[in-house]
Amino acid sequence: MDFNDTPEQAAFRGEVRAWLADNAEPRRDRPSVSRRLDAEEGLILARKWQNRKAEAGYACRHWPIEHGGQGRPMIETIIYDQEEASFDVPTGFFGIGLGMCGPIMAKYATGEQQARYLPPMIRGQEVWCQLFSEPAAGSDVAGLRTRCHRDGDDWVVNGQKVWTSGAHYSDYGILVARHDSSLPKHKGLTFFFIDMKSPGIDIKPIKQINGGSNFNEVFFTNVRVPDSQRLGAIGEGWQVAIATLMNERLAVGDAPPPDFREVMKLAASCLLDGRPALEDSAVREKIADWYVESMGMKHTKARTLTALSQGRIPGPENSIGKVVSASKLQNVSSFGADLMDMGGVVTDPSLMPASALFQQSYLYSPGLRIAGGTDEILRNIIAERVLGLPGEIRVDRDVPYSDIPTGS
Amino acid sequence: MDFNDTPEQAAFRGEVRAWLADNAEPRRDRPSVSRRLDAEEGLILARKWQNRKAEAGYACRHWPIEHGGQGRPMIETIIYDQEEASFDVPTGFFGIGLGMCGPIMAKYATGEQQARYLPPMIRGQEVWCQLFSEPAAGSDVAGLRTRCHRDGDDWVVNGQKVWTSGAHYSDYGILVARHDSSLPKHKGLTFFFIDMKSPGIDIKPIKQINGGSNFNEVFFTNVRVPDSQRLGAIGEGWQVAIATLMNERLAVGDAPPPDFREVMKLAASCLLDGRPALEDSAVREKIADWYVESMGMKHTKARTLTALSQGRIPGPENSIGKVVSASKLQNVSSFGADLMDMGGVVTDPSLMPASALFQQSYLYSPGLRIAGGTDEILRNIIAERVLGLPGEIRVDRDVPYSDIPTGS
Amino acid sequence: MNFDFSDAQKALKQQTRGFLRAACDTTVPRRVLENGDEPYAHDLWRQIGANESPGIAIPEEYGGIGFGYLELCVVAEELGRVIAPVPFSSSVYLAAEAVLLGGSEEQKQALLPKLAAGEAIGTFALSEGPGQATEANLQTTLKNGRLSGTKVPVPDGDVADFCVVVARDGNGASLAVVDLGADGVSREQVETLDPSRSNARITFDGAEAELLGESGQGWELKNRVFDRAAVLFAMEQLGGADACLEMAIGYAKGRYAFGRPIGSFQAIKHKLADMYIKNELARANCYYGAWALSTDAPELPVAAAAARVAAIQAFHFASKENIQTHGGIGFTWESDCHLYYRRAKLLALGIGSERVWKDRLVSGLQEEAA
Amino acid sequence: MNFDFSDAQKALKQQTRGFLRAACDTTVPRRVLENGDEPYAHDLWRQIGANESPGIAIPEEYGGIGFGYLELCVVAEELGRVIAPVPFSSSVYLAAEAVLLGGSEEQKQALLPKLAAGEAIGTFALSEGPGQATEANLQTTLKNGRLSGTKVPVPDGDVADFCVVVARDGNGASLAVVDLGADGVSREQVETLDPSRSNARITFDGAEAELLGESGQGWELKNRVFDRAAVLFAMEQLGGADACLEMAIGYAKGRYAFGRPIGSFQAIKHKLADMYIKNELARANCYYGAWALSTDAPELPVAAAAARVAAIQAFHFASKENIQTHGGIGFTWESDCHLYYRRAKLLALGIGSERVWKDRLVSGLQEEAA
Repeated sequence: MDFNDTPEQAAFRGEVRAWLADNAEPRRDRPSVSRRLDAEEGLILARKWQNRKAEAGYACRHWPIEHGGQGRPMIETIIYDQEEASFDVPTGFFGIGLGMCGPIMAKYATGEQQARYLPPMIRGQEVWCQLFSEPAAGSDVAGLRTRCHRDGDDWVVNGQKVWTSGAHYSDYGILVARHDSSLPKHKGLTFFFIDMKSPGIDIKPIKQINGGSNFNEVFFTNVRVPDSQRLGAIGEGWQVAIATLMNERLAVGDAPPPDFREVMKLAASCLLDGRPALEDSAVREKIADWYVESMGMKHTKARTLTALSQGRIPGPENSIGKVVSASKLQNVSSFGADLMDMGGVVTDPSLMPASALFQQSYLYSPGLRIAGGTDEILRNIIAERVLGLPGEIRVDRDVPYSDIPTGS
Repeated sequence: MDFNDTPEQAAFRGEVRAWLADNAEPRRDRPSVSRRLDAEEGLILARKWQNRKAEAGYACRHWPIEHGGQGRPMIETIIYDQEEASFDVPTGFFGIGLGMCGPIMAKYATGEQQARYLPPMIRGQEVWCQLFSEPAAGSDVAGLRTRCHRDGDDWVVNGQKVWTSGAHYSDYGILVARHDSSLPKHKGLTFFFIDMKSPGIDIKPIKQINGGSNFNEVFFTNVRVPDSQRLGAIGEGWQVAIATLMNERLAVGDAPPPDFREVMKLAASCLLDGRPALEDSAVREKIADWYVESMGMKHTKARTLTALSQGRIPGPENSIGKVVSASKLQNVSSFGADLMDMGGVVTDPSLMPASALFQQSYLYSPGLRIAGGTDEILRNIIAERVLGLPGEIRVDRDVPYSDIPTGS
Repeated sequence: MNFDFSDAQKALKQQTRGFLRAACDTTVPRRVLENGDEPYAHDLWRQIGANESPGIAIPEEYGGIGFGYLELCVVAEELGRVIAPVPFSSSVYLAAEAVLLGGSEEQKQALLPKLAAGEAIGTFALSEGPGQATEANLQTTLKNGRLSGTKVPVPDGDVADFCVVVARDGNGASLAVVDLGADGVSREQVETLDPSRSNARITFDGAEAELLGESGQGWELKNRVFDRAAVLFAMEQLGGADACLEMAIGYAKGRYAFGRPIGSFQAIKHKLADMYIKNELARANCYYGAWALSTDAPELPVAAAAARVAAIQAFHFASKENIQTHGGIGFTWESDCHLYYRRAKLLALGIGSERVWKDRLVSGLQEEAA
Repeated sequence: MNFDFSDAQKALKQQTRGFLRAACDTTVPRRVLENGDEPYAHDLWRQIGANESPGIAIPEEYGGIGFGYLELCVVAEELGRVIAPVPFSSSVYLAAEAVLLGGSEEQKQALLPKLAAGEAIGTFALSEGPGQATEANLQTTLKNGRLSGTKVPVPDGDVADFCVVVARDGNGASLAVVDLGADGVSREQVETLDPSRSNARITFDGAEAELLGESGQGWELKNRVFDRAAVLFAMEQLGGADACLEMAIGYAKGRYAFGRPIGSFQAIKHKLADMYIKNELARANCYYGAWALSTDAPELPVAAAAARVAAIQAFHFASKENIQTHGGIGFTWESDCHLYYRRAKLLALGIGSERVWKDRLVSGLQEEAA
């Protein structure tokens, strides 16, 4: 057990560090470049940075050479990402494409399609999004209603998707739709990739409870998709979607701050009953709880990385990450605001500790407990897939989709 | 809104107080008489006390005169109980009889049977128990396996019950058994009262995790019960059982100490980091939480009593009592032991604060979260019966009992 | 034993609920939330004034209708249920109570009738920024009848006519009344988690102010005002928590996933059962607090703290788990879930955080035991 | 990055697990629990000694096999999984570590070989009754090589051959080694929540004792011993928590209610998912603690505290919710659930409660930040 690189890994890390030092600014104690810029400017810079990385051979280094990668072990991609995290570089637009769409294209698209689409994806030239969730199909993804029917060499898509991040700036998307409502719900689905500039696609941003708009609704009206852009067989859409969601779960990042560190900083500068809040035992107990959770997740990730770096398949332990971090973020945020007592409601950054980070995340954190699988769905997954407990009684299997109760 | 008695209630309370002062010892700061005596001696004294109460007209005062009561409003029984609680009198043997069996006899038995059985029950001359739970039918009471079949004027019972408190000193019991396994589970049950001295009844105490034995297993081998002791129609057993369980839920008493009071006392006498633990903010927050829960339940009960004293039917608010108090007891116990730090594991009463009450209840409290409805079942009941949420998907309805999966 | 509201109080509750259901559906707080130029719902506030609700517990001799505090509790619960975007709490629970408890006869005569009629808005200023305000760390000073310092956030401070300010003078902490239109007062709206209730940053630069109560007794007086306000805040929180539970139940019954209503899944069922449990614990503590408030019982400090703590916990839990029950929809601006989530935090911190009230609760228990 | 045990360590784990599965099923702790005359499982302890497990991390020069602490962690986890009723933790995590850290060469030579072989049992005495022991409130004194005072509970104090005692002398707190068979020592078993591990009350009445480490440095030395022991206790707790999860899963799959396995109900599913989550968080913190212990890293105090806190929480939760998952059966003496519930509390308090370790954790973070 050690935390050191192998000599080869150490050499690679050194190389990466040097390249980053030459090409990027170190992170400083101020909002990151992605937070300083609006989305449009951010995207321009992020494309440039992604392209520079790709040219230097650091983007998706573990992808095969024919897909635009370097065919190197996964651990080198991870080492690159670890090092990049210390630099203030514009990111955040390509995660879904590289984390979910790319791998699914690599598995299901033709060689020709892979050669056409994957390299521009790696270089940030084309942005991808994912079109699964629907207003009536959130946790129950397979309950989706968006229809598609065959018309000559094309499919025609009608319906609505929701919670699509980046739809408005995406070039392509992956989509799952229902081709036959008379089949059981999991069997009537077919999977495509789709040109987001196709006629009949209408995109509307969703305003979130914190006022931001990270997601969109996407409406499809007679949108034509060539059959050649089908991924997997007709009726195999659920299997493809599930493979994609598995990639999503691996790709889920850390929750953003605040965490125990920010609480410590706040508590050191805040008085409770005339003493620094950091001396207060109730505050200390909370900090300890969050430290244990935070480090628990960090070291769990280290176990996963160890497996990856040894070429083994990681265990199921990573599945706990989001369910722990999302609630933690909400609790930390609420606690931070409480520590500021009556003043804790103010959101003006110029008046508040940590530029009102706790207040912002109080409003943002509820979304993290829902997006990418609710707390409840994730606990189901842990119980069924990791612990092997029996599934729920299902009333929506083995009956035609059109016969499943919907309450409306 | 006031906490005063009506003049009539005040007069009655005064009368009760005077009678108790003449007939009983006030409670003192030592283990109660029930705790000082073994079960056998306790029962003898409890019978005497119950009889004395009954003769003075204070036992089950709200029962009809023909059943041995006084036909007075419920509130007088409650006032009596409130006042009795300040005295150290031997109790604890008649709760199930008077709380569950009596009301069900009053509803379903013949007038003759009521005249025969209810007055001795009130006077503590005959003790009753309840025979519902089975090894394979705990939360799922209706899943019970104990069989009965008709033989002439009798029924013959075979099977096993479990968690029967007081079976070994009971004279009679109420019993639900399955008369027809080919009917759906809720429809094949029939309800009886039964002489516990009948041949073929075998009683074995259950040793609990805390070493005590408050419950029994009861085995039935060809036990004969006259059909005249059937309560309700053949096949109506589930409805009778449900009516009984409703009475049980009203009868559920408060959790025993320790509560916030005992934690405060302990914290006042205990040091943490060199200061009295009661000055420690983490300790104070816990005390406040438990105070709020404790008073919340007390005042909720006051709402129920108000309804009863006005002759109204109480709302569903009482359903929260056990689910809150059982977990609280477990948490308080664990916390109390923790406050004693390394010394907190010792159970020798002579060495420990509060005579090791926290340690005893650490071992006892898990049972409270299970007996009389688990936390999980109680939350189901609140969700379905109080909040009106839809029931679980059921696979055990409308099929013959014998076809229901049992896993064995 | 009669631990319930009277029939007349229940009738008032029904009447208030009916009025507010019509006059203040969620489009009203949403309008104020979304519209920076409307710091509170003027039309609603006018109607509440016309109903004489602000004066419900103010004695008749000061222009109120002198019903009592149980009636005020009833109104508070209903205002909380609809998260009414009006300066009721500042004006009635804080300013009027401070004047009633600490004011001279002259001050009462001058200020209470206007508050009772809803013609003037009063408020109360303690906080001086992020962090717990204590008697020791007060920066705002009162010298020779002049107030200097900055208070933030002051609820409704941008729209109030006058403010009771906690300040330090030669004798310790004192309360002072200041006309917010006077010279030496500058104020600006400050953004908070819940823009459906406006808050201000007020700077006093030698503004003329008048002592309320005795000099040096301000902290104790503030505590008494806050004890009383705590019960009323708790009633509002209870109403809000009940509204969240109701929303969550409605959604859980109507939303289907996997071919069944999501309310048939135990994860949702037990979540809502937990909400119900917390709400009932809060209700019981709130009613007891209401009794203690209405009778000015010696139990008030502990009862108020218990009501406040239980209500903070209930509304916090209900508002966040209501979003969770709604899933993605609950995270959208269009859904009403966030209106309650915001209000829950605003009310939770308004007169001091859960932590402060827990401490006050245990201190009260210690005094009772001593 | 290699945050995993080596193949050899994994093999040791499998081998230890296999051995303990055969030698220590739950009838063994149950036997000790039920039998007051058998303070620990002699046969099992003999076999563990024969396997040289007590000496696994003791250097060869002192009679151990000198593998290292990762290997000891592996053994600890497996002993915890089977809640082994033997004095391993007292003898190995506490006594041996104290001698290794604080002992003179002579003391090491005298004591360690016997501990390594399992021929002698050592223990460590800090607690003097209910309540937190601090340097300031120690009552046991060491004067002129004579020990006086009462220690309770002392784990395995009734069967140990010698004991390291924290006592006060002229220079503050010091550690002293005392032969428990010597004059002036009286001891008796004391009942605890977990009779499958025996504890004693020991009274020293001028018993002859020898300083271990420097006079006045005892508290600091005790802290260092406890930091190291914390990781090993945590590994035992992790093993116990995993065993509870496994029991609960097994029961939830096999027990039917309402015509379905109870494990198909979300209330049970989510309970067990929460158990798994806590266990994984504990595992990650424990492994990190193991690394810090094995490398004597400067991170040890914080890493050990984090492992200890996470493991206390995991075992506590798993042991109590395992009972709950079992329902009525879980509350019976015959069920094994209570063996774990008892052990969870014993280990949780053994070297100081969660609270004490949380405080140490945050103090460590403050030092790191300073």
